[in-house]
Amino acid sequence: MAVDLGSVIQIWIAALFTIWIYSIAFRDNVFFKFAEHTFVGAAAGHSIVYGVDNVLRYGWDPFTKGALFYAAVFLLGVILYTRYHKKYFWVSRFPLAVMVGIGIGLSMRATVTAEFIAQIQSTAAMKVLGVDAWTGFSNLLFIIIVLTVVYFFVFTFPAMHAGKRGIISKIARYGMMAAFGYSFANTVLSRFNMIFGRLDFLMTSWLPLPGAMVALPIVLILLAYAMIPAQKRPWPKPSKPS
Amino acid sequence: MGMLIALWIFIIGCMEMAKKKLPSFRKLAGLDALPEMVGRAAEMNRPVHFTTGLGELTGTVAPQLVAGLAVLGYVSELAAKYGVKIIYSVYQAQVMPIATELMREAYIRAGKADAFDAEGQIRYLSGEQFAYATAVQGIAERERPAANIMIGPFYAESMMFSETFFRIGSIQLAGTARGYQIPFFAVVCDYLLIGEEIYAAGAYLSKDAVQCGSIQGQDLGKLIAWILMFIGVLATAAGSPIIIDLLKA
Amino acid sequence: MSKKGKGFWARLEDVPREVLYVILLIVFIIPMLNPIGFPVPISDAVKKWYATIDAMPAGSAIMIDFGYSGGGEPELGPMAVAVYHHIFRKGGLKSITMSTSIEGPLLWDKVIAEVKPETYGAKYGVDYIHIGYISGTETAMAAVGKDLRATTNTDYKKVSLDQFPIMQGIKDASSFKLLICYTTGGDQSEGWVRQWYTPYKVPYLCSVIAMMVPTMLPYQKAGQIVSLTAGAQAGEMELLIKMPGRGIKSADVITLTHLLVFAFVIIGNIAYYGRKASERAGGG
Amino acid sequence: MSLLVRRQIPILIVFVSALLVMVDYFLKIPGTGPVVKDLQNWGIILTAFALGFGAVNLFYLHTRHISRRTAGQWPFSIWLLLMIVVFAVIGVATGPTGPQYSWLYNASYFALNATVYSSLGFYMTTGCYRALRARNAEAALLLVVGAIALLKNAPAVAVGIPVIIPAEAWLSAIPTTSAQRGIMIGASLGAIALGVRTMIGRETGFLGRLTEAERRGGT
Repeated sequence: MAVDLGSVIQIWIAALFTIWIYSIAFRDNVFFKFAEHTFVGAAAGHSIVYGVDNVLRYGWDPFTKGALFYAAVFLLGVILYTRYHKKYFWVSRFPLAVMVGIGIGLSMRATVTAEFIAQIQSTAAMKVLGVDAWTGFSNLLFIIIVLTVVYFFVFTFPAMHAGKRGIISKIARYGMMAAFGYSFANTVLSRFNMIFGRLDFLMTSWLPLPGAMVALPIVLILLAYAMIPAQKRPWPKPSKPS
Repeated sequence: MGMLIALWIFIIGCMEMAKKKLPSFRKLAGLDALPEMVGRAAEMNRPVHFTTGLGELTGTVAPQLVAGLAVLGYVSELAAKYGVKIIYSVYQAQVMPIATELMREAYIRAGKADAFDAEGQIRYLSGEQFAYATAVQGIAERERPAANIMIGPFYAESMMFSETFFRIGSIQLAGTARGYQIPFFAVVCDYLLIGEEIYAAGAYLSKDAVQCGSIQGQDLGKLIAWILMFIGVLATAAGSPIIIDLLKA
Repeated sequence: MSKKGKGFWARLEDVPREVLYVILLIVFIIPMLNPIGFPVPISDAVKKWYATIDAMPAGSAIMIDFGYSGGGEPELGPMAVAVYHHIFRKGGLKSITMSTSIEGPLLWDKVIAEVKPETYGAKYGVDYIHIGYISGTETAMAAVGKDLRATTNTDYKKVSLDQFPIMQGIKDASSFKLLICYTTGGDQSEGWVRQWYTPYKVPYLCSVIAMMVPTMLPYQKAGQIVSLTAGAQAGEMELLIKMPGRGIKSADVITLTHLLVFAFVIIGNIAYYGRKASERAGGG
Repeated sequence: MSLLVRRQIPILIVFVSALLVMVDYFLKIPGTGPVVKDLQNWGIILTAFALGFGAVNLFYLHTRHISRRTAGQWPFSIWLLLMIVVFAVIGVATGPTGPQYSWLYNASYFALNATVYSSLGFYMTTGCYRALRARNAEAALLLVVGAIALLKNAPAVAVGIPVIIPAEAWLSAIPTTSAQRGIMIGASLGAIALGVRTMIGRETGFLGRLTEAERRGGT
């Protein structure tokens, strides 16, 4: 397989980072810390790059094409950063207020329709009669769980949960536990797929490269050494409280 | 839109009413467990660990953070009373001053003002998710808290925390309104505050009129939803789409 | 029970995690070295997704959101590749891509490199295009839905959209006959329901990482999503389009590792009850 | 005066912009359309500006580590800041889709991000082994549902034991969807209430730190 040098280096770096990050599952160590700091720095750098790009695309472009009032939004954008100033941090509240206002407006207008009314409608439309027995039972159970869960989250009318009525919350909890069990299993699937993705990368992209098979045991031995508590290893001596 | 206006009126109305008289709350099982958890830590002579997850006070998850802080105040008072050390792991620098005040007041209320050691008890663990996560795991391994309480907006670190504290044998109470993370808490933790229960817990413990009233307003909204669904199902069974049509308008 | 037996259950319960991790890694690696070729059943959600795209009339425009981050690539990448194969093979469809995730454009490049649209005769700017990452998540969706050209005038490489025939007649959400979103974030998957389905009723196909599926189910049940799939079902899509790829390759691994975890759950519980029983026997 | 400018006006801005966005949606009043369109674009641009916050916070935190020579941390802090600079410079210079930048991205950030999130799979495995216990009826139910879903997610098992497929479909369609819907209805009210509180200035978290005057005024 002919791969250019740039790709080879890229694969090596990515492979080392992959192994180093996985080491945290066993024990904290200096290689993990290095990879972690690279990750955080890269993420922040990445967001700057796209921040600049977006400001240029969505702000600068229309501005240079004549939408001069976009100058105002640049000003607002810049004063966002006054939040780091000891005295004038309150100035940043104006642009923040615009962002928060738009965000809230968008979320409220749609939440009430998509997550409140549409869900009530869809529940109300469920048929218990006039369908086969199994569907009827399933739908009935569905309705019971929705109703009990909504009931469960009523907090301020304690009488609704007193005495025998406690059974309603009990049913709700059973319903939710079933849902959580299902979610948990699906998360296992997601995470395992991700692990597969990384291992597949190591095995099909990295290991076939010349030298990788030799490097692998060395990397692992170094990692294992780094996991030994600093007090117990001969070198380097602990200069720092862990 | 009518629905939105109706909800608006309920929420504001209840907030106004709550200023005069706080609504009463139903029992929250997780909160009742707190004295027992802190008591167990006292018996074992080990600390209690508390953390409120990620997020900023300026973001949409701020109410979750506030709820976590309300519980922190309550647990600190319990810990002060029982003479247990409570460690609070902080992700947000902006929360530090608030938490310090909150815990100091709790210690004063318990009559143990001298026992409070802000530097040693409130640990700022960087504003980076995984650095914070590893540091919390480090605290778990080294100081072996007898109890671990996590309330607030949690993200991917939820599983790391609950698993690590489970391994060292801590008794755990966890709650978050971030739906994706509740299952991990449900699987591992001993006590669970599900979703909005944390808001109720926060409002209930802080006795803040705005929060309590807002929750009562939401409760009225839930009752409306409940009644609409109930009647709707009956109507559908009887062959009438009245509720469904009503909601289309 | 004897003292030794008690110790056994307790020890079984407390197997060091390193042991569990090593077993897990071994079970991952063995089928990767020796593929077994387990069968894969195709679920209804994937069939419905396939049928929805298949039924699109020629000339329809599709909005595709590459809204996932690198972490979701192993799941959603193969799904996006398989769906693109389907779209390009069917032909006559205009797929316009945007990203609500900051990594979207780079991940899209990866996917396109894998799909190789040119093998289907599809051309950039004629049959498909990427109009870039747009910040603001729900704000971005709402803005593009309201007026695409007022939001952005260039593609992801800053080339003016006027030069691309594909953009002719594309104004706002109503210009699209279908919406597809691949994402790792709830803000995206739910945001599209709120900002595009609810106001404009654009049929919505959504593929998320498996852990998000339960939270999204109510939307599908209420008809707000036509078909909801997990990226992990990419293998099924590959079978439907008869182009086995990365998705199907993981099927063996996923099967075996899941069986392992299932076994872990069983063993853990046996150990738990074993310990309890022996404690009771010892104590009473 | 100062409270008015520093506090009331931002709250008023929130109220007005939120109201505009909502009114435009529900009542198609002529004239609001273009205004809201620009407003939404402004939102996008401001979010783009805000993308730099993370980096600024990190600079703040890590320069402190460096100047204080925090043990075991400061060399990493230097490296972290270097990474920010390298990414930002190359990315801005070549553009976010330029070949050099995408090389850098694929070598580091992409690999790291994917690996960090996948590493949670390890914690889940031990969680399954140690914590997923049938301790009581609720936990047992969670376990049984979880186990069925686990088996269904193993494709070959589902082929071998076909009954798993309808069983899992039922579990997903009935108990999971219904419980999630109940939670969703409650949570949507929470989001609306948060909106109401913010719009009328009762939820002022977004204001950030308080000014001296506000602190004295007792908010």
